[in-house]
Amino acid sequence: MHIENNIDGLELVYKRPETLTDTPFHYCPGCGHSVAHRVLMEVVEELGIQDKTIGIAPVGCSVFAYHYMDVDMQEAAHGRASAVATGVKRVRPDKYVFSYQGDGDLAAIGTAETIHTVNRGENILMVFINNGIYGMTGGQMAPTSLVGMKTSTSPYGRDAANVGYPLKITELIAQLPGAYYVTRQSVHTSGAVRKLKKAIKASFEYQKLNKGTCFIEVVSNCPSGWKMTPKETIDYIEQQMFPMYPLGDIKVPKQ
Amino acid sequence: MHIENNIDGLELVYKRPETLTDTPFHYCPGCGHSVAHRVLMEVVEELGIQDKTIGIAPVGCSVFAYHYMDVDMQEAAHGRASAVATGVKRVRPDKYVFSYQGDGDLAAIGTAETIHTVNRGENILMVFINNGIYGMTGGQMAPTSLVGMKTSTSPYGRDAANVGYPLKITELIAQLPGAYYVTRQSVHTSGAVRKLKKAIKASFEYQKLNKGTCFIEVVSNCPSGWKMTPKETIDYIEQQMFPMYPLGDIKVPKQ
Amino acid sequence: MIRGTVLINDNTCKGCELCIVACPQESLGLSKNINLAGYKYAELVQDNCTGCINCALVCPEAAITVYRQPKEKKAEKVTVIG
Amino acid sequence: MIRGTVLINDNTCKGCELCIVACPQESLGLSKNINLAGYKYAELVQDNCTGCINCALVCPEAAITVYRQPKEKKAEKVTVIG
Amino acid sequence: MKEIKYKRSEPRLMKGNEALAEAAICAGMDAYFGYPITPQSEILEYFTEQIPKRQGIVLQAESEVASINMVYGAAGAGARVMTSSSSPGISLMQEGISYIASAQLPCLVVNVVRGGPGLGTIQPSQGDYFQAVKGGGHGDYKLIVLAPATVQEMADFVFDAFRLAEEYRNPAMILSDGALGQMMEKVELIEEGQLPKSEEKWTTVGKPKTRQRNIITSLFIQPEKMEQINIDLQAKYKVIEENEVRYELIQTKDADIILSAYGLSARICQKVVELAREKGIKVGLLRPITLFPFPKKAIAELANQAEFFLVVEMNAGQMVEDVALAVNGKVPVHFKGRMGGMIPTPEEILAEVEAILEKQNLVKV
Amino acid sequence: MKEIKYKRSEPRLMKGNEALAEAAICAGMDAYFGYPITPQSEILEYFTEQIPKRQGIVLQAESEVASINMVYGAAGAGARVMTSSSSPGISLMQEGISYIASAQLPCLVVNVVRGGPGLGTIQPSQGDYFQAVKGGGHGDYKLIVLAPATVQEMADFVFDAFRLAEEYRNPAMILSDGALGQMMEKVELIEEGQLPKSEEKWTTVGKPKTRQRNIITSLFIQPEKMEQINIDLQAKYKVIEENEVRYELIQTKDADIILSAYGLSARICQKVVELAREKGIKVGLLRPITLFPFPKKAIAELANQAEFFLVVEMNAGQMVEDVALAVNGKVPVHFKGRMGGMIPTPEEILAEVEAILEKQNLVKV
Amino acid sequence: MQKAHEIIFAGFGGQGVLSMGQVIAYAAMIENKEVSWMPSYGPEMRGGTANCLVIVSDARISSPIVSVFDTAIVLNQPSMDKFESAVKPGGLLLYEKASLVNIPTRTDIEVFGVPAIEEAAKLNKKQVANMVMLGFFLEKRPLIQPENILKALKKVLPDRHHHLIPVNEQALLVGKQLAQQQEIVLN
Amino acid sequence: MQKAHEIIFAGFGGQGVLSMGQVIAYAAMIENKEVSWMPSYGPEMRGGTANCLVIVSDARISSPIVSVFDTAIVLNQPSMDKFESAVKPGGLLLYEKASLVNIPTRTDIEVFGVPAIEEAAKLNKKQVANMVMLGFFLEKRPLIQPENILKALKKVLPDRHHHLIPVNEQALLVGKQLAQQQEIVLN
Ligand SMILES: Cc1ncc(C[n+]2csc(CCOP(=O)(O)OP(=O)(O)O)c2C)c(N)n1
Ligand SMILES: Cc1ncc(C[n+]2csc(CCOP(=O)(O)OP(=O)(O)O)c2C)c(N)n1
Ligand code: SF4
Ligand code: SF4
Ligand code: SF4
Ligand code: SF4
Ligand code: SF4
Ligand code: SF4
Ligand SMILES: [Mg+2]
Ligand SMILES: [Mg+2]
Repeated sequence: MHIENNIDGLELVYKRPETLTDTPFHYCPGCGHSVAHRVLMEVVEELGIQDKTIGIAPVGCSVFAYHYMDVDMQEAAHGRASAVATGVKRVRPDKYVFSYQGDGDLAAIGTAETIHTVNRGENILMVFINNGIYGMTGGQMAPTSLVGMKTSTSPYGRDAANVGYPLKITELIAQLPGAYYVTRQSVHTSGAVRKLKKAIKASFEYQKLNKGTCFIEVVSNCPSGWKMTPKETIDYIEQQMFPMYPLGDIKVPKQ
Repeated sequence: MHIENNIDGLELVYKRPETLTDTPFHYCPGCGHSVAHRVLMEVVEELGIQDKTIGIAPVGCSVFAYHYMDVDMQEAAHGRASAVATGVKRVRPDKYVFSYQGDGDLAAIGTAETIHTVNRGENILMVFINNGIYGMTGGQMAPTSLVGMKTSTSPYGRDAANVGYPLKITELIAQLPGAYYVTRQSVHTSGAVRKLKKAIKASFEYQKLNKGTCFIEVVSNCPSGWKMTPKETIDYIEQQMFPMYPLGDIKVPKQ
Repeated sequence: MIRGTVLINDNTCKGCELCIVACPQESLGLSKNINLAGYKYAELVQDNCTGCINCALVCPEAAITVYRQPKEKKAEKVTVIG
Repeated sequence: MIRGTVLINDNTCKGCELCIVACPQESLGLSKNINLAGYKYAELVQDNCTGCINCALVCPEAAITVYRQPKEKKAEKVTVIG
Repeated sequence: MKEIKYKRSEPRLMKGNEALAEAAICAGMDAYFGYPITPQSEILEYFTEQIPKRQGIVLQAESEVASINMVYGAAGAGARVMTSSSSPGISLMQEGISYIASAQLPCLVVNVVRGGPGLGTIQPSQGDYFQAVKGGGHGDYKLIVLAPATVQEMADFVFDAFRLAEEYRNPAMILSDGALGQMMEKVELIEEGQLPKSEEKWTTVGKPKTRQRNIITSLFIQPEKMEQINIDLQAKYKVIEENEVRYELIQTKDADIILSAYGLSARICQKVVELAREKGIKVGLLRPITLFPFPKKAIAELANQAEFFLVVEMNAGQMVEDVALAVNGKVPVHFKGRMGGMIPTPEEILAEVEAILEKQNLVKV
Repeated sequence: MKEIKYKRSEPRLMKGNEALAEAAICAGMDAYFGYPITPQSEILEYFTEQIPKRQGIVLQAESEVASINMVYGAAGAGARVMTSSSSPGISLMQEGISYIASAQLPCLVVNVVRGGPGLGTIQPSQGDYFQAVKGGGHGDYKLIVLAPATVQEMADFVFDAFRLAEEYRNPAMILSDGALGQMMEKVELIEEGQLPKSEEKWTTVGKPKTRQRNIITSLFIQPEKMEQINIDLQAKYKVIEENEVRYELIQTKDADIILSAYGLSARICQKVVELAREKGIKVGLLRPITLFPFPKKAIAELANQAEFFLVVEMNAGQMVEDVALAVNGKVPVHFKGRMGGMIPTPEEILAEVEAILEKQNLVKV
Repeated sequence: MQKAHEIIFAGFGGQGVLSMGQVIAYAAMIENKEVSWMPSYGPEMRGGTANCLVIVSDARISSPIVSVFDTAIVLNQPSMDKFESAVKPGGLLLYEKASLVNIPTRTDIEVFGVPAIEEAAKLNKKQVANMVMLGFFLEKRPLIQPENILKALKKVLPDRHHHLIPVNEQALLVGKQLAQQQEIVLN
Repeated sequence: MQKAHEIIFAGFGGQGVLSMGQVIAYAAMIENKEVSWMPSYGPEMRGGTANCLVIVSDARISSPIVSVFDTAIVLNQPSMDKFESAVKPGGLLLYEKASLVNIPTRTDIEVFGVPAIEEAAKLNKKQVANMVMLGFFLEKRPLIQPENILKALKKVLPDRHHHLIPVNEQALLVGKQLAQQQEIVLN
């Protein structure tokens, strides 16, 4: 049975941020992309930097990020978001620049741009959505797909002997001096969302201080690609993804 | 004054390997490339695998490696030698395949191919000649150029704040499960040359056993690019390069 | 117990049920009817919401607005309003 | 002291002097004359070579052949011959 | 181009992409290297599903740049190898394709074209004609380009492409589009084992004492040498132009008006021919099957009989230039195109024909 | 195309690559992103030496792919930005160039062409004409292509390229070659501060409350939308063709024979005109300066007076197709080319002219 | 019957719209008709809707993509919003009754709401709702012989699902019967 | 004097062949002559040899690259091997005497071996050997006024080397004088 709301005497404690447009998300039900979008925009709203923020959208399911995020944005070629962000930041050093990329985009075709952008210590925030699959193109294997994971291009499960082990690119780039703050977060619980938000906020503050590259991996889901219900993806994330991609800070500013 | 040789009663203890052609090297006087070529071919000769070896030449000063190494070879596009090697090895798994690449080739434009070839654990030997500069094109800054190093594209010295710190790609790829044996050697002394030779020999033996990727960085010189005499490069290597690129094994097979 | 409630936009809700899982009070459930997008949507099924905003935080569609009875110590604001 | 000697190909030598630096015996020096490539080339300047092959190992042009007086324990072969 | 009769299997209903992949396996493909992109990911997916149960190598590369360079390596090592992608991915392969053409390596590159430029749309297009036939990469080189118009041809042309590529040591391309890749149609596949392989002497497979080392390269610093390479290439292309031209003529015998179109737009023009003739307008269709070599002679001949040509493409006008070059001013060459993933309807093309007739006051009927 | 009189500095002897780089700084370039490659590395080197002492941004990218995408980002953010490379590197940029053209971003891409295909040679060539004017990338797009023939033009065309790129929101290309890049010649540079910048409304610089957000994209999933994008692009290209054609006519007034060549080969053809006229053969030269837009009208007119055209290129015959399309069969169009880094001599071209005259039994004198 | 018949099948991914189309296409092929099957593809699938267009014809098929259809078989609201207007005048529009919020309003075409999910439930196999729709359609537009539909089913269903052929067959029959007793389904 | 004069300067990188060419080119420009300077570039420089081709002309210069030359000024053996045959009949071939193993053999051209290094040593500046060659050349082929050569030197030498202009001037003079007393340099 359905309960009627009664809000008299109550105060508003949470609402959709103004920095999100009214366009409904095109993502599949339960997709983590839109949570990441929302949290990113909540921070932009809270820091009051909407007019100073430039985002770079990838080629991936989040290719339409600019339909939802109400900030100036550029759509980058597949894998090149961090190069595009470099171009923007170098000519607009006083703006807040972030790239938003999937695992195929950032860790496969974009590997060189990713490594060198971080190695140069570009003063940008890189948001890396790791759902272990190529969502947009229909669930192919990603560099981050887990061993044994069945995808449309690893129908018998990922075979490490043939295609290698999952690429932990976040641990790799954390080694580079140009990386200032590197962390791995997720969006599968409210607690995780709170932590992600803190990480994003910190990153923009570091960017203001020209500290170098901030890199946030978000372990996310892909109900469609994983062929699961959104609820089932929560378990998969916790039991399968986290052992390979443990949450937490990987590199923190040394005081 | 010049001494006349007298070889009666003496036995031959060292000669140029048969696996090198008679073509004189085109390299500048004192260049480490040709030493690396020679040692590689000495191993091929000693293992008797000339008829089973396929080499991939890069775009770089060693672009003409196939003029000197008397084995079947392919010339790869700039940065793609490891992808070409992958193509060869996958269809000729019973052959010995090696790629030979410079730092611009392997660690700049070829970064994605380098990382993913090693991550797949391709059964090849990657020889990485790190001379900290783009030799062939006239001494431009490489990802491996040292901080403060003056090159034709860092005329005031490499400024880490602007272009980042030297990229220690060998340490990066050593983290990948696909990497089986990773070592850093040099060619600036006879002792170093002996060690390099051991490393190459071991790598081919591992390749025979399908162990995965073997990766040998050779800290080398570029008298022309460094604007030094060959003799001076020895000091530069020892005092400047080694602190950044220490010699020795970085990843060894666990027994 | 703190009193709270949620408004759920049943046009944009896609019925992913993540809010239902996230709710410590089990206040939420799925509707019988479908919305224009063809999805069953989330709705309050118990009047015991505490306004903890967990559901809103995990909602992929940003479809949930949360209200809570004021306290002495100011309610944690996840979003600055206005 | 073991006796040895070296043959240096003065056509391909580029006079980089790396062998001269590498020689523990200081047996090597640079010629007065230049070769066809326009380089002064390395040559034996003392008759005290021990055949240690250090020079040959560092020679970028693979221009050096080394001989050494046989010992009981077989000389280390860096290259299998024939 | 020689027509070969192959033994074929039972008719099946298949997607163009899957038919093409299955045909490659039947053609004895040794290796495939590719990267996902809509609307052709089914090719890679089909291989990853089938090859483990059958023969060959399939590897998902980290990018299209890696794919084409893996193809280069495998081709140099003597393998029957292919890759596939769609427009943006093919653009990334241009350097590699130029290398492969210059080093004269046989291989197959499939472009399932989508609407551009840029990221564009994933709907079918013919916007990459210039890139395919004029050389999107640097330098003077040619691909052998085959343009299928049916799922059946998606499959059959794989055989032709491998055969021609190996005969001429030249990369071949199948220039398809998103509709042909995605649609299902009836197809009768050529059965396995009908495309023999010959051991090539130039491949890098390890140098026995008995021969000189083999070198695969496209580098010739001396311009005199590099010019010779180019002269050899141009000579080869001439031979290909003499021997391998393929096209289809539909009701051109008595035609006053010649439509020219390839691939999907040719299917539609075929409908136009019917509709027009119902109206008593004598329209015929010339469908180039090989885009390089291009059917210049056939067009030049038709130029003697036709009142005008109408070239129909799903782009802003690309093949129309090659038709005009072949017609060489004898009669007008008109163009009708749709862009950005749109497909022209038979009706709008017919309307165009009639409009032109109007203008020329040649109204038939 | 409007001729603008600029204030110029003292004559200097400069390399083409350096003159071009210096001109870019004088033109108020905001940023350069590039990767070394012979024969154009001096451009990047010049910037790394000069810019720290003056204004702007210079960054050595990790590859040409990164370079062109950095250019995309900077252009989208409203900067006057350029990159440069040579043939293989330009091939790697084709995807990015297609994106930039589709998103309608102004920028300058310089191609100092070397002999291809493949790694080829580093000697001068014109083998990338097709890639530059037909679109080496995917989809229907056009670059504004300027072809300098002197070091002076290497410098001057930087101004024209930036001006046109910004006026039409379209990427511009300077199509040069290794000889023009490496040689020193006299040059009088346009002084700084003569190319104004206008704040553009469409750039991504941060969204104030007062306007909608700006989006730089080339993605339009609905084919109807993507077709509209293409229609707009084609309309823009038409305007450019009407307003911006540039070419040079040398002794064509009374010419029976028209040579057509651009860049370095045009310099050589100019010599041929002299030699021929010494022999009493009335030869003239049409030198296209803009390769897109191409001087179709001028050629069509000359076709009424000429007995034949001879197109001279340092390739296997590329621009000759555009000349033939413009001549449209009125008179024969012949071709003389050298390839792979070789440069034709005036003597061999003259010999070709005489040979053709022979054949046509039109021997003058 | 007209020369070519164009049918769009549209709904959520999970509802088996693509296989519905494939069954018809396969059956038509068995009858030596010309046939093409064209799916929607790419990101417009995000959010879960999918559709396929089947053209069955006696003559060679020119374009596999058309914008108006003789028949639309619709299994969810978004698809109805998209395709109601795309049915040719005089054409046929079938929809799954329980899956719609807004009933279609066109009067120049035949419109039927089919309780396919309800009927499938009775067969204890919700997945066969699509076959109920198909059966209904084939009764209204007898393009293909029922026996060939069954042959096609065997081709389209992966072997591991062949045990489901009987229930699919039943579902087809149910749909056929519903179509015969129109009053109960007519709006 | 003929309309155009083509000069190739060739030797090792360190020997200042490129600047030799630039001095001539700059001076010619000062005299409002048409001029082009074209260096060798790319990997053929590996091994250290370098050369540049200068064309000085009264008429506009068509190609900056030609294969035969009026004059060749050669500072090492590999360059001699490459360019001896490329001098036009009647042309001029100058070489640095101490830097060659094989003396050129052509008889249809003027050949001079110039002891430039030796003379430069006398001036205690080995680097100016190239200027000795240049002085010798300009005496044999007075293309340019000496004062303009000096103006050009100022342009070509980086400011930090301007203190070397006097010794360069001396070297030019020495070369000039050597050329006047041919017997000592003639072969
Ligand atoms: C050059 C190029 N190659 C391939 C593609 C096709 N493509 C689009 S998105 C994508 C990968 C998407 O996966 P990911 O980056 O993980 O993003 P997700 O959809 O999973 O969020 C691919 C391969 C493309 N658009 N361009
Ligand atoms: C696509 C492409 N970009 C750039 C070049 C030019 N290029 C040739 S070699 C080289 C780098 C050489 O440096 P490195 O790899 O370190 O080799 P080294 O010469 O130092 O041994 C470059 C940039 C090219 N040939 N192709
Ligand atoms: S495909 Fe996966 S990643 Fe893409 S929107 Fe759907 S659920 Fe999200
Ligand atoms: S440039 Fe440097 S790397 Fe290249 S050959 Fe000369 S010394 Fe060796
Ligand atoms: S606010 Fe908290 S208690 Fe209320 S519905 Fe949401 S999750 Fe449940
Ligand atoms: S989380 Fe949001 S979208 Fe999902 S069911 Fe709850 S309200 Fe609906
Ligand atoms: S062999 Fe040893 S001792 Fe003899 S010259 Fe060489 S380095 Fe000196
Ligand atoms: S090391 Fe070799 S090249 Fe160098 S001087 Fe000695 S012999 Fe000559
Ligand atoms: Mg992903
Ligand atoms: Mg290097």
